[in-house]
Amino acid sequence: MSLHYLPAITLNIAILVLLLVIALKRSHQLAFYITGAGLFIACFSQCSLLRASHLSELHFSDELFSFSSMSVVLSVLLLGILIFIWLQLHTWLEKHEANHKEEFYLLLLLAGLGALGMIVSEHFASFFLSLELMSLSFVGLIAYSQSQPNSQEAGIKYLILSAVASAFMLMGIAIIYLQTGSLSFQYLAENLNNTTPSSMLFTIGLIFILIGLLFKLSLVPCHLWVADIFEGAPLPSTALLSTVSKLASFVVLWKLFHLGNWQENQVVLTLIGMVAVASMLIGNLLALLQNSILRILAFSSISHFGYLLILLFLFNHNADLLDNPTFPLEALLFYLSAYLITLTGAFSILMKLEEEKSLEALTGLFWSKPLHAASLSIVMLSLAGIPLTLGFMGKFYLVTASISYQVIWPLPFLVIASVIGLFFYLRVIMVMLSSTQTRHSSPSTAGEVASLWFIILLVMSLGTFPALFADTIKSVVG
Amino acid sequence: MIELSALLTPLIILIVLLLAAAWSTWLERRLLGIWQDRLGPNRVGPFGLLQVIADMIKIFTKEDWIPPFADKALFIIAPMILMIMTLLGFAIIPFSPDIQIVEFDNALLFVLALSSLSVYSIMLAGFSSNSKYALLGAMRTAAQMLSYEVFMGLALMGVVVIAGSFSLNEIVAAQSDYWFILSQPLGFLLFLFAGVAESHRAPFDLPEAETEIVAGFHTEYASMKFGMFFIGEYLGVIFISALITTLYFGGWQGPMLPPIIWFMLKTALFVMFFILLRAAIPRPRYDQLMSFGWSVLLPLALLNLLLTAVWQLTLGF
Amino acid sequence: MIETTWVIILSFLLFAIGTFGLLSRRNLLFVLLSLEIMLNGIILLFVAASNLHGNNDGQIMYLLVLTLAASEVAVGLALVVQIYKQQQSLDVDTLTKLRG
Amino acid sequence: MVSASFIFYSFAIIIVTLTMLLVSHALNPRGQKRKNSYPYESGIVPVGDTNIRWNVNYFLIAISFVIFDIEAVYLYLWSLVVLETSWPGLTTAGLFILALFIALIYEIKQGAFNWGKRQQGE
Amino acid sequence: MMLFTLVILPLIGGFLACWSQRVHQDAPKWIAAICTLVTLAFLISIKLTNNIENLELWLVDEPRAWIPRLNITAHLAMDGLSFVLLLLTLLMGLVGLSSAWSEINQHKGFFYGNYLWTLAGIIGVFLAMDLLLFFVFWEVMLVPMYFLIAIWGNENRRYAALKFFLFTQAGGLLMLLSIIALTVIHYQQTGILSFDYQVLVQSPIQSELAKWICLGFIIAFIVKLPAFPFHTWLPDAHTQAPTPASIILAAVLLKTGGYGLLRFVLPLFPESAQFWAPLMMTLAGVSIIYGAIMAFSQTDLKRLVAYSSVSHMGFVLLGCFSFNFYALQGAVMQMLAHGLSTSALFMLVGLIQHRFHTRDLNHLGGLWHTLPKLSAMGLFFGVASLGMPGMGNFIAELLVLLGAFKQAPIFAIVASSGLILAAVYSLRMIQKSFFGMNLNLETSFSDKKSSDNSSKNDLDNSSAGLRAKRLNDAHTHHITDLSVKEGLTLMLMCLGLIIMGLHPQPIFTLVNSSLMEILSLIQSPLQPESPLLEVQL
Repeated sequence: MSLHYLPAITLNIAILVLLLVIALKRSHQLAFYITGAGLFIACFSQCSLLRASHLSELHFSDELFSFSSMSVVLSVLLLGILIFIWLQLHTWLEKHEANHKEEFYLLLLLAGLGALGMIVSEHFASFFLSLELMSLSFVGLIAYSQSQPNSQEAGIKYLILSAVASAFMLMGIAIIYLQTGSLSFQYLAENLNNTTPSSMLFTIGLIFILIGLLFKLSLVPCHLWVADIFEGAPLPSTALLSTVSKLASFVVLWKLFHLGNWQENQVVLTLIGMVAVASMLIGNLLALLQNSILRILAFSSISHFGYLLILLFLFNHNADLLDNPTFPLEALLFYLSAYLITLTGAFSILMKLEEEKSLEALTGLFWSKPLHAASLSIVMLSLAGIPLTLGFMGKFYLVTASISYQVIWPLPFLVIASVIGLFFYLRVIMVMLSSTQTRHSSPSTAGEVASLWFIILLVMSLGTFPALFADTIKSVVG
Repeated sequence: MIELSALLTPLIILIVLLLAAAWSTWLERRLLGIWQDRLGPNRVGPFGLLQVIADMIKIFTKEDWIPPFADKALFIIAPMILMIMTLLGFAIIPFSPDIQIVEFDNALLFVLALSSLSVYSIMLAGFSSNSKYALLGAMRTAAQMLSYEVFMGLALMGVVVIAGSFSLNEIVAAQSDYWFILSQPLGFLLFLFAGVAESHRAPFDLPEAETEIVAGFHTEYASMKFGMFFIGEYLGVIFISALITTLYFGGWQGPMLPPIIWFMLKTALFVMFFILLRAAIPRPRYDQLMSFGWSVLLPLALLNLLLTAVWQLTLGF
Repeated sequence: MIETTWVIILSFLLFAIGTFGLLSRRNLLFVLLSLEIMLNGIILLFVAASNLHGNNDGQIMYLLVLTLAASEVAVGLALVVQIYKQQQSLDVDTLTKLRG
Repeated sequence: MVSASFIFYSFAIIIVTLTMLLVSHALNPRGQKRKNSYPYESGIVPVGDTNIRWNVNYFLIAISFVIFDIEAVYLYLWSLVVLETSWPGLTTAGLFILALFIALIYEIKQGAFNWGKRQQGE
Repeated sequence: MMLFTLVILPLIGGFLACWSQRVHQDAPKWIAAICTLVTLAFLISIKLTNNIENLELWLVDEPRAWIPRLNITAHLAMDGLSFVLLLLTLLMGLVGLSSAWSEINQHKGFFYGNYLWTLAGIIGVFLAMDLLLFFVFWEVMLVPMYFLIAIWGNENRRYAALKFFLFTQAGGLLMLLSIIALTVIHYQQTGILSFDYQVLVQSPIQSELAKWICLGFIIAFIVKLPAFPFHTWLPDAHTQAPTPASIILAAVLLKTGGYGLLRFVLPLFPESAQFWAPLMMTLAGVSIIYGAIMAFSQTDLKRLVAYSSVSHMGFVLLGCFSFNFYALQGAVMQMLAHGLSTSALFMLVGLIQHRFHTRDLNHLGGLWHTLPKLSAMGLFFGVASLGMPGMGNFIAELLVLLGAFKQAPIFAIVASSGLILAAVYSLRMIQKSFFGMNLNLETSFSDKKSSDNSSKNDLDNSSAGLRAKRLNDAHTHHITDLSVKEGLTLMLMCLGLIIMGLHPQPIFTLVNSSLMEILSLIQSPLQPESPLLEVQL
């Protein structure tokens, strides 16, 4: 047992206490505070880990889990996102859910725990367990709303999707297990490097796992229904789904890719390449046609993860022009955190707006709620990758990494996709600009204003002065 | 070459079981009669012993009515499943050191699996009958059996913890010093409850009690197909009794008398206990039955398991 | 005993049947059933592989997958009941409120 | 494991049950005289379909069963190896059981096994 | 910090302007004006305290670490070229303000905020010496510009704004890729990781990729310029933008493209630039002719001016890729002169539109009678833009043609035919709008009135009182001529053009050293014999 397990233990305790409290005495306030306490303690313990010890001492692994400075940072990011969403949750639930508000926190914590586990998993068993913990909690989160009829439909769709994904992943795991007789990542990494090029069966196993992960990341051939789920689910669930779940899944994808000799596996590489290109283009093209801001975000997230897939090509690629072997990792971390921070911001802004689903509901927002509109615009620009925002720095890192590793071919697609992306990001802004009628709007509370300013400042300041952030990431990775 | 005894033993066991099941109907009626201060069947043969034969002839010659509205195949298969599952269960029971059909390492899991499978029989009977009483009865029975199965398994685990094995033979062997009823009184009680509910005997016979919903899942059954449900139920009672004997009362172990006699005696005692239960205890309400199971028996079963483990660990070292 | 190859083939077959059912069936309950069949195929493969390699990892995975199957069905059935209450149908094609 | 006697026994069971059915079928008087093509409903002409809505509690029971039974499976395994895993194993299992307890309390308090109060269904 | 102040002043001014609307409706425009003036004063004071045109080439702010991870610095520097363009920016900023003064009535705070931010971005572009910093400014100036067009523009503003943004953004992304590729290859060759212009310029990269990297830069810049195949955003953007934004767009924003070509493409890729030169010169020729022809066929005044810009900026492109001193001087001169003349024309069109609510040439005519002062100004700038000797435009075009002739005579000949076409469209414009019959001004008004209702523009003043007033104006022909402020502004611009035309020497002195530097980096075979020679003009 080491200090590394503290966050997970904290979350576990919080979950049990919360469950008990809900059973004995239903109180929204109480549930809110217990969740907050759990998340904060987990986050602080994780941060103190980062602070206290030397970075290289963070590495620790046992049979099922392995911790590194990278995983610690990712966990902090994850917990940060959870905390940020949690902060907005109380108001939102008060406004939108008539009864049974408390279980939402429970599911949130469970999903968080699952994601946390995925980030540090080092064994197919632990990975699978955490994944399912997360996915099943998400089904609950998505189907949560009873007032909203579409929510159940979205829930069942997500359930089937995630079940299919897990089935495929499991099949892949089983095939690999059949081939190698081990479920440990470490074992795979060690034994695949020095054996002959992987066999047919092994490749099939990898492809099965990939398909499963692609479902989780909703990348292109597996992207159906994603937008439906985004639209039907309650907003905080959508926010969690698109941040927490994707973060964890991508980390696993990266981890798997990092191990073994996938890089030499031409079939897998081709597959990923095709998926990356298709995701970039199709994600953004489909987003063009959407009329709901949530669907736009859903499809744009497809293409963002398409961009991220490019980075997978850089690992183990020898032609590094910058003599900096960890740079792709830095870029990955930077892009991932930039995107997730921005997206969390976007969702929390949407959570503050009453009519959030359709694009028309945002008409004239600039004049009725200037701060909301301004922050939403900045977030959109960040997603589009306009300079001085966090999103741009992410994209800059990504492009730099891929150019320095001479992986040029995806870049034209990236440019095309980005330009297509501009269309709909700007469309959101334009809708907010149109109609000068000043609608009556309820005054914002101080907390709301504060969090909006926080989003603006975070996105802008990290985008304008990324030095500190970049150095942190470098020290973590290097 | 297969030994003759390997074929003979099962055959004898099967015949004995069927006869025992048949005569336990007689036993029940006689005993109930005695406890209710009346005679019970006493006309056919000495003490009415041949009443069973008469009943059998009657049931065989009844109209073999398959309702036209029923799902025919399932309707016929359902009672077969019950019979087969219950009879299969006896395959793993060690009647005596040398009379046993098969020795499984995971015999207890086999028992649990069979009892789960027999739920199918009831569900299929209810569904295929296409009658409201039957369906209601089937739903109730299924819910009841499923519920009680959870803590039946958990209650059994107390024994497993002490014996360290799923094998019934080893469990019996482990009772050479003392019977597990002594170390597992709570587990025994739980298992008894669960057993009664599993074999849906009174007082837990609500799904098929005449005063509740006619005859439950076999409302539409007649002739031998009804007879199979009927015999299946008695077989179930004998099976649970045999299990209790094996798990908590030392199985075939006993002084002086040959093991098989000890086993039969103990089992017969529990069969009679079951009959006594029917005579003595009133039925609870269905919702009471269910919530009693989930909110009392399940926690108790978990607790029992935990306590047994603590007990075993403190004694084990 | 039965050769492992046959078990493996059977498990692949089960998986394929499940996948096919998933794609072709329109009733939600059958979709869930197909998923279970897929999972059963996987379970079989794990156990077979575990037997082949002589370690217990596969059997542990078997338990975990079993748990997954159970919880999936639990959640799925709850949703199916809800949806049936709403729509009086379990046809996947009627789940079209969220389209476009 | 699977001995010859077990296989023989299984076959014998099946044959016995089949025989019972066949014999009763052979001795069947086959009377088609009554108007017996309706399900039995205590002498009242049946109304409506059997495909009625079920009380949601049945589903809750089914779901609870699935969940608790699977969790019980973990305990089955543990109970086999209590001595081997010793106190750490006991602690873990204790925590597991604690979690189960809390979940059970939650479920009970939610009224999952509370059949009486619901009016709709059945 | 001097140069940083130049950027930061309008930036802060923008926030102040945004905020100040809460205090008073008119506060934003005063803040904007004061802010621009202060910045201008600061710029001039920098100029006076640091003698730029003297030997010292660069007035540099020490590079500050910005993203040390990749050795990206916040490095600003100013030389003569930058100074001239900055001067133009701020002066035109003032001109734009004067035209915004009464035209913008809605969301004033946000308008002036965006206006100042655009200026800040442009100033940054002209000062940035770090490639990434340059890129950041390059992109950042677009966002407020986008808002300016999308919120305060005319009827079709959204479409225009989007088109503008997408074109320039696509070009920008290509440039970003090129910048990174350039740095990476530079690192590979020299072992120095730097985004700094002055580092990169010392060792041009030798790589097969250089050509394509160069092309990335070129495309980004000629989209902004705009040259022929990428020009389509310009007419829309200019037409739909509010007049102040049009002025900024035409006078300054387009120049960033030319500046980029001069500053980055030529010195960083001497060989690749040579490689692409024929293509570019072809594009320049096509732009000149095509722009002119399109301008001739327009009836919308703003569109006409916009297309004339395409034609004029073609000269800049031609000049840049002629690789000799005359041509470069001409290109710079053309940028300045075009900035003045075109923005003046836009302002005039804006004034006309403000008075008659139409920009359609067919609905105008005989303005000379009603608005003599305005028409006179129109005549002057029209003539200036066709390249009448004595104005800055003439000198610029002459120099470009001179330089281009040395390099590639055919292109020079083709381009000079553009001059003739320029005369044709300018004169047509002058004739159709200012002279001729005062044809049914009244009917055009009622037409306009009805169409005004149908194609309702949110941002037009459509309150009942104002509409009544406007109708009243129309009936009594009570249309005021240029106000004193407007007249003064236009007069000053006239003066500027004339000075440029008659005495261009100070400007040349300012930019010569920079151009020499650029040329020496290209090491063109066509070295100028002596810089003093040309100055005889």
